[in-house]
Amino acid sequence: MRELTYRDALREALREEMVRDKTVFLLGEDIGRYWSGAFKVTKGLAEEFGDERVRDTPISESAIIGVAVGAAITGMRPVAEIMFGDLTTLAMDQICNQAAKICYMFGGQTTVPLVVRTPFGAGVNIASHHSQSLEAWFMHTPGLLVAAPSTPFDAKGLLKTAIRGNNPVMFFEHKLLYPIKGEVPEDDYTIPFGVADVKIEGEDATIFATLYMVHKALAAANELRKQGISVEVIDPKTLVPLDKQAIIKSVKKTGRIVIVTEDCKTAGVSAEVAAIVAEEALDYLDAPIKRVAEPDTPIPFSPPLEQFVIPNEKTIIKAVKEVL
Amino acid sequence: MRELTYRDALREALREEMVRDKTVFLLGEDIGRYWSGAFKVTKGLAEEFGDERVRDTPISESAIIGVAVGAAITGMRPVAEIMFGDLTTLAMDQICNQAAKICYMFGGQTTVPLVVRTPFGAGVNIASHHSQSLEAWFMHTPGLLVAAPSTPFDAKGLLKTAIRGNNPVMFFEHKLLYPIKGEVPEDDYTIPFGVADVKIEGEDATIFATLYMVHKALAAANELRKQGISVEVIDPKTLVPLDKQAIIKSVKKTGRIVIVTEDCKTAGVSAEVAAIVAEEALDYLDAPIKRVAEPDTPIPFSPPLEQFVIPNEKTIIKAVKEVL
Amino acid sequence: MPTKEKLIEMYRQILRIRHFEEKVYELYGQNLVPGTIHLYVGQEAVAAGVCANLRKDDYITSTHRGHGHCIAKGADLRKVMAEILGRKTGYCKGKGGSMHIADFSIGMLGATAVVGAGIPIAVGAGLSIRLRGTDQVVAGFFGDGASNQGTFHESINMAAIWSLPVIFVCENNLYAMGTRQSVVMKIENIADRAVAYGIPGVTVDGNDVLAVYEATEDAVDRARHGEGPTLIECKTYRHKGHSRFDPATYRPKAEVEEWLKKDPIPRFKAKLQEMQMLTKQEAEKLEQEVILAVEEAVKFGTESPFPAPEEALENVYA
Amino acid sequence: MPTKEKLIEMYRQILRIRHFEEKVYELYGQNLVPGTIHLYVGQEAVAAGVCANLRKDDYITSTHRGHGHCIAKGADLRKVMAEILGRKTGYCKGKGGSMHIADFSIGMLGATAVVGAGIPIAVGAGLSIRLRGTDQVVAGFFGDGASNQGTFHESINMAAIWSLPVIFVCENNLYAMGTRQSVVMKIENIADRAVAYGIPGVTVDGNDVLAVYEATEDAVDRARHGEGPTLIECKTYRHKGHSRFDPATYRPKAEVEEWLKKDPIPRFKAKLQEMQMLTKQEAEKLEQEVILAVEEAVKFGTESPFPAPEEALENVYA
Ligand SMILES: Cc1ncc(C[n+]2csc(CCOP(=O)(O)OP(=O)(O)O)c2C)c(N)n1
Ligand SMILES: Cc1ncc(C[n+]2csc(CCOP(=O)(O)OP(=O)(O)O)c2C)c(N)n1
Ligand SMILES: [Mg+2]
Ligand SMILES: [Mg+2]
Repeated sequence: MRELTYRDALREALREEMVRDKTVFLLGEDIGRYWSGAFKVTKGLAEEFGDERVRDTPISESAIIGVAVGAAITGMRPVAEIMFGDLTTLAMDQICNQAAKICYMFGGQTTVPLVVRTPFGAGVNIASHHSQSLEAWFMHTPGLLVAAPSTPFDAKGLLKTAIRGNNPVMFFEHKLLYPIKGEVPEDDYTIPFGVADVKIEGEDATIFATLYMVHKALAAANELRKQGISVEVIDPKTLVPLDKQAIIKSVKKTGRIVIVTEDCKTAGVSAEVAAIVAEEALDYLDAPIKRVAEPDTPIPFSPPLEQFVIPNEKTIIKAVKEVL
Repeated sequence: MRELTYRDALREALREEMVRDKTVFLLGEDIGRYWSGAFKVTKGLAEEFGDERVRDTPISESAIIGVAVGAAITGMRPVAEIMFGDLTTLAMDQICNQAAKICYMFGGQTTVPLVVRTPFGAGVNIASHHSQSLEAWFMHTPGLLVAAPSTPFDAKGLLKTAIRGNNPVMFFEHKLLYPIKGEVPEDDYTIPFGVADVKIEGEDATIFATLYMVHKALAAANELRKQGISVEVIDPKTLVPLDKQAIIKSVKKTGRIVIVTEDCKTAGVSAEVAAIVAEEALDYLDAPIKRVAEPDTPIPFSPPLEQFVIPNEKTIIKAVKEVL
Repeated sequence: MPTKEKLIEMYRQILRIRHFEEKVYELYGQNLVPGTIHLYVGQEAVAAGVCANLRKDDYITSTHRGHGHCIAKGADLRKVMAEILGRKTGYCKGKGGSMHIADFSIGMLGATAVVGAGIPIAVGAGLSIRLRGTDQVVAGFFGDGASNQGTFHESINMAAIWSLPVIFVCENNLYAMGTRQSVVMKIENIADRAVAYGIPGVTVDGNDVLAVYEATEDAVDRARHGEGPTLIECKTYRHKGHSRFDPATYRPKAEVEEWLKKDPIPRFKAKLQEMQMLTKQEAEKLEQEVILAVEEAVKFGTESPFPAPEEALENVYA
Repeated sequence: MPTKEKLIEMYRQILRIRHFEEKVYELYGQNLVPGTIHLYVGQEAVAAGVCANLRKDDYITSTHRGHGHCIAKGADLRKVMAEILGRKTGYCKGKGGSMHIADFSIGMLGATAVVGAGIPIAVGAGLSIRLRGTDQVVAGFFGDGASNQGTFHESINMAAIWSLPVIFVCENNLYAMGTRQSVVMKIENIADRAVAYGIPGVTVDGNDVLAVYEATEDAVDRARHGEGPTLIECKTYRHKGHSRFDPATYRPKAEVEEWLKKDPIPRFKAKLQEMQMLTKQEAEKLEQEVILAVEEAVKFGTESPFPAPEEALENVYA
C-alpha cells in the first residue's frame, strides 16, 4: 500500500474534508501560504482553498479558539491549530469552559463541531515552553473528546472522524511523529473513536502506550521478545472516549500492566489508566501496576537532560521486567 | 479553644503575615475596601493595610498572575486571589508555564514565592462556570505546590506556610467551607506541607477525602460506625506534596480504599491516589479501589441536577459497602 | 429616525425587561430563585436600542447580566423565567440558569458567566457569516469590566482585520462589581479603545433608547455592507446591586440618585408622548399587556417541574 | 545627547551583539547548537539604545529573541554562549537554552518563549519597585506579534492605572514568523495603542541607536519620577529568518535590501565618526576587542561540559 508521512496523512485528511464539506475551514497562526504551519501540515492548502478558508491569525490563542467556537455554533466546522500544545494554556477558558460546556449548559440546543489540532512532546531541545504533553488536562474536562493518533493511518482516519463529528475534539499530534511513514489508503476512511488497537499480542504483560510512546513500546516489545518475554502492546488512539474494555481484557490475559505515556507522572494519563485497572480489573492483576512517564519536572533544554526525562525503550523494558 | 470560621481563619493568616512581613501583599479583583472579596475573606484588610497592599485589580486574570510572578521574583511575596477557581483557566500560562517553571528554567537562579488563593466547588447553584474543582490540573504541573485545607485550623496554618515558603502555591479553598467553624489557636503556627491527617482511625476501610468532601466522609464514617463498620478517614491537606506514606500505611491496615473528591472522576485527583495505591500497595488490597467523584459532566445549575452530581454521604457509604 | 412601529416595539421591550426583572427580584426575595442573579434594571435602553436593529436571523452574545439581551432579542419570557427558576421547561432544561441562557432559534447564542468570554464567540459568529456569505450581523454585549480582559483586545483586533460584521456593545454601567471604572482604567471613554484596532468607536448615552438605536443603526448598516465592526460604548447604570446580596454601598448616594433620574423608561415614554407617538391610553394598555405576559411567565415558571436528577448526565456530548 | 562614554558604550554593545549572533549562526551551521534559535541580528540598536538608559539594578524582561537583550543589559557573553550550547556553565545550567536565559544578578529577569508572557511579568517588577519604594525602572521587550496577545492589553492597562515605572518596548520588525504586520493589524503604528490606556506612546526608528536612546531616556525619566509607563515602538527588521531553518521567502527581496541598507551598525558608526566621537583606529580597536571576547565566549562554551543527566531532577522546587 501507499506510504505517507504522518504529516502528509494529516494534510490529506484536511484537504479531503475541505473538498467534501464547504463548512470546514482552518485557522491558526502561520498556517497559511507564508509558512504552512510550524510543522508544515497545512502546506499547499491556502494555495488550493484560498486565504479565507486557510486563515492566518494574529498571535491570539484565546481568540483563535473563541472565534472557532463562535463559528462552530453557527454552522461552520472549524479546525483550529494551536502552534504548540504548551500554548493551549492561553486558551483554557475557551476550550474548557466554552467549547466543552456549551452543549451541556444550553441543554443540548447546539453542538460544537470544532477540532483543535496541536502538537505535544519533547525530544527536539526546545525546552520547557515548547515540549510538554498535557493530554490529562483535557481528559479531565467533560465535553471534550481527545484523539491521539500514533501512526499516519490513524492520523488520517481519526482526523476525518473528528471533523465530521459534532463534538469539540482536542486532536493531539506529536512533534516526532510528523516525519514518520506508514501505510495510508488512498480512499476515504474514518476511524471510530474509543476503539483501541492491539498493536502486538502477547501473554506475559500488557503495555499501554500513547502517541510517540507507542513506537518506543513496540521497540521495547521487540527487544523483550528476543529475550523470551511476550508483551502485548495497546494503543488507545483516543483518550476520550477511552477503550476501557480493551485494557481490561488485556490485563485479564496477561495479569500485568505497564503504562507508558510521555506526560508527567503525577495525575497524568497514566494515573487514569492505572485507576481504571485498580477499580475494574484488580482481581486479574498478578503484580503491581507500573507507570513509565516523565518524572515531575518541566522539560529541560540541554540534550542529556532532556533525554533523561523522556521515557525510552530501556526504561520501558526495565519496568516490564519489574512487573514480571 | 477559640472558634473561628474558615473565612476568618484565612483572614487572620493573611493579616498576621502582612504584619510580620512587609513584602507580603494581596492583589485580586474586588478584594479591597469596596467589596472585601467575593467571599469576604479580605474584609477589613484594605482599611488596615491600605489600598497599595490590598490591591483591587481590573478583570484581567492573566495579568493578575503575571504581575504577581513579576513581583515575586523581585523581592515581594504576593498573594493573588482569583475570584473563582474556574477562572484560573484564564491564567494557565502564567500559572503553569511561568510561575511553575521559572525556578527550573533559570537553573534555580530565582525563587517564586507566590500564593494563588482561589475557591473551588459546587453546591450553591451557580452553574458550570463557577462551580468546578480543578485541583488535578495543578497537581499535574511540576513546580507548583497545592494546598487544600478542609478546616479553619488547617486554613490558617497552611496559608502561613504557603506565604512563607519560596515556591508558588496553589491554595484551594471551597465555597461551602467559608462559614464552617472550628478551633483555631490565637498564636502563630504553621502546618507543614505533605503531612496528612488521620481524621478518624478505623480498621475496615480507608476513605481518602479532600476539602469539603472531608466533612462528608466524616459524616459517612459516623453513620457507618453506627452500623458497625469502622472506617479510617484521611485528609491529605496538601496535594503536592502528597503524603503517600500515610495513604499506603492506612491501606496496609484496612486493605480497602475509597477515594472521595469533588472533581470530575476521569484523570482527577482520585485517579492519582488510586494509581499510587495500585503501584505501591497493591499487595495489601483486599478489594478493588473505589473512586467517588463527580461524574464526568459540567456542573448543572438546577438544584436537583447539581445535587445529583456532587458526591454525598450516601454515595460514600454505598461505595464503602461495595468494597467491604 | 425609527418608524413608529419600531419606536413602540422598543418601548414594549424596555417595559418587558423592567417588569420581568422586577418580578425576578421579587421571586428571589421569596427564595424561589436558586443561586445568584444579576439584574438588568436600569440598562434596558441598551438591549432594546441595539436589538431593534437586528433581524431574527442576526446573532447576539450575552453575559452574566443577560436577561435583558434575551428578552430584547425576542425570547419567550416563559422559558427565560423557567430557566432562571431551574425548571425543565426552561431554555436550557435547567442546566444553565440565569447566567447561561441561550435561544438558538432566535440567534441568541448564549450567555457566558466568564467575563469577556463571549467577545471572541461573537467574532466567530461574524466570521461564520462571512464564510457562509450571508448578510447577517452579530452584536456582542459586554461590560466595562470586560473591556480590561485580554479577549476584548484579541477579539476586536481580529474582527477589525477581517472586517467582520460585528457590533461590539460595551455597556458601561460605571462599575464592575464594586470596582469603579476610574480605579481600573485611566481613560474615560472605552470607545476610545477602537483606535487601537483602526475601527470606529462611539460613545452614546446608554439610557437614551434613541441614541443607542441610532448608533447601532449606523454600525449595523456598515456591518451588513462589509464595512466591518464598530465599538459602541453605552454609558448606563444598574439600579440594583451587582448580584443577589449586594447592597451596593460602594456607590455614592448622590450618584445613584442622579442616575435614577435618568431612568430610561420614563425618559423614553416622555419622548414618545412628546413625539406624539404614544397616547396615555396606549401606554397604559401596552404596560398592562406586558404585566400580564410577565405574570404568565411567572406562572409558567413556578408551575413547571424541576428536571429529574439523572438528566444531569445528559447533553455532555452531542 | 548621551555622553561620549555612553555613545561608545552603545557602539560596543551593538558590535558585541552582532558578532555574538553571527558566531551563534556559524555554530549552528556546525550543528553545535541544540534546538532552534532566533537571532537578533539587525535589531541591535533597540537593545543597546534602551539598555544604555538602565542602571544595573534596573530590570528587563525578554523574549524568544533575547540574546541581544541579555548582552546589552550586561550579561557575560561566556555564560550566554554556554547556555545556548546547553552547557552546565551556562546561566541556567543548560536547563533553559536560547529561549530561557536569565541573569538575576544584573536585573535580567529572564526570557520566556511564550509570546507576550513576559509583559505582565515586567509590570509585576514595576509594582514591586513601587511597593519597595526604590527608584528602579523596568523595560519589557516584546515583538509586534506579541502586541496582539491579550497580555499586552491587560498588562499595559495595569501599569497605566497604577502609574508604574515600566517602559514597554515593542520591537516591530514587521513580521511575526511569516506573518506581516498588516495581515494581523489594521493600524500602522503600534504605539497608537497607548491611547487605549491613557499613556504616552511613541514610534521611533529602531535602527537608529540615538533615536531609541532618546525616546527611552524620556520614558525612563518619567518612570523614575513616578510619572508612569510609556509604550515605545521601535521599527526595525531582522536580517535573518525567524528561526533556525527559516529561509524567510515570505519577505520581498526589495524590502530586505532596503532594510539591509538601514543596518544600524554602519549607520551608528558613521554617525559617531561624523560627530568626531570615534576615530577609525578606535573603531578598529574596539571591534577587535569585541571579536576576541566573542571568541573567548565560544571557547568557553564549547569547552564546557554538559550537565549530568540526573541534574534534570534538580531545581523543580526552590
Ligand atoms: C473572567 C471573570 N472574572 C471575574 C468574574 C467575577 N465577576 C462576575 S461579574 C463581574 C463584574 C463584571 O463587570 P462588567 O463587565 O462591568 O459587567 P456588569 O456586571 O457591570 O454588567 C465579575 C468580576 C467572572 N465571572 N469572570
Ligand atoms: C503565545 C505563543 N504563540 C505562538 C508562539 C510561536 N511563535 C514563536 S515566535 C513567534 C512570532 C513572534 O513574533 P513577534 O512577537 O513579532 O517577535 P519576533 O519573532 O518578530 O521577534 C511565534 C508565533 C509562541 N511561542 N507563543
Ligand atoms: Mg459594569
Ligand atoms: Mg516581529
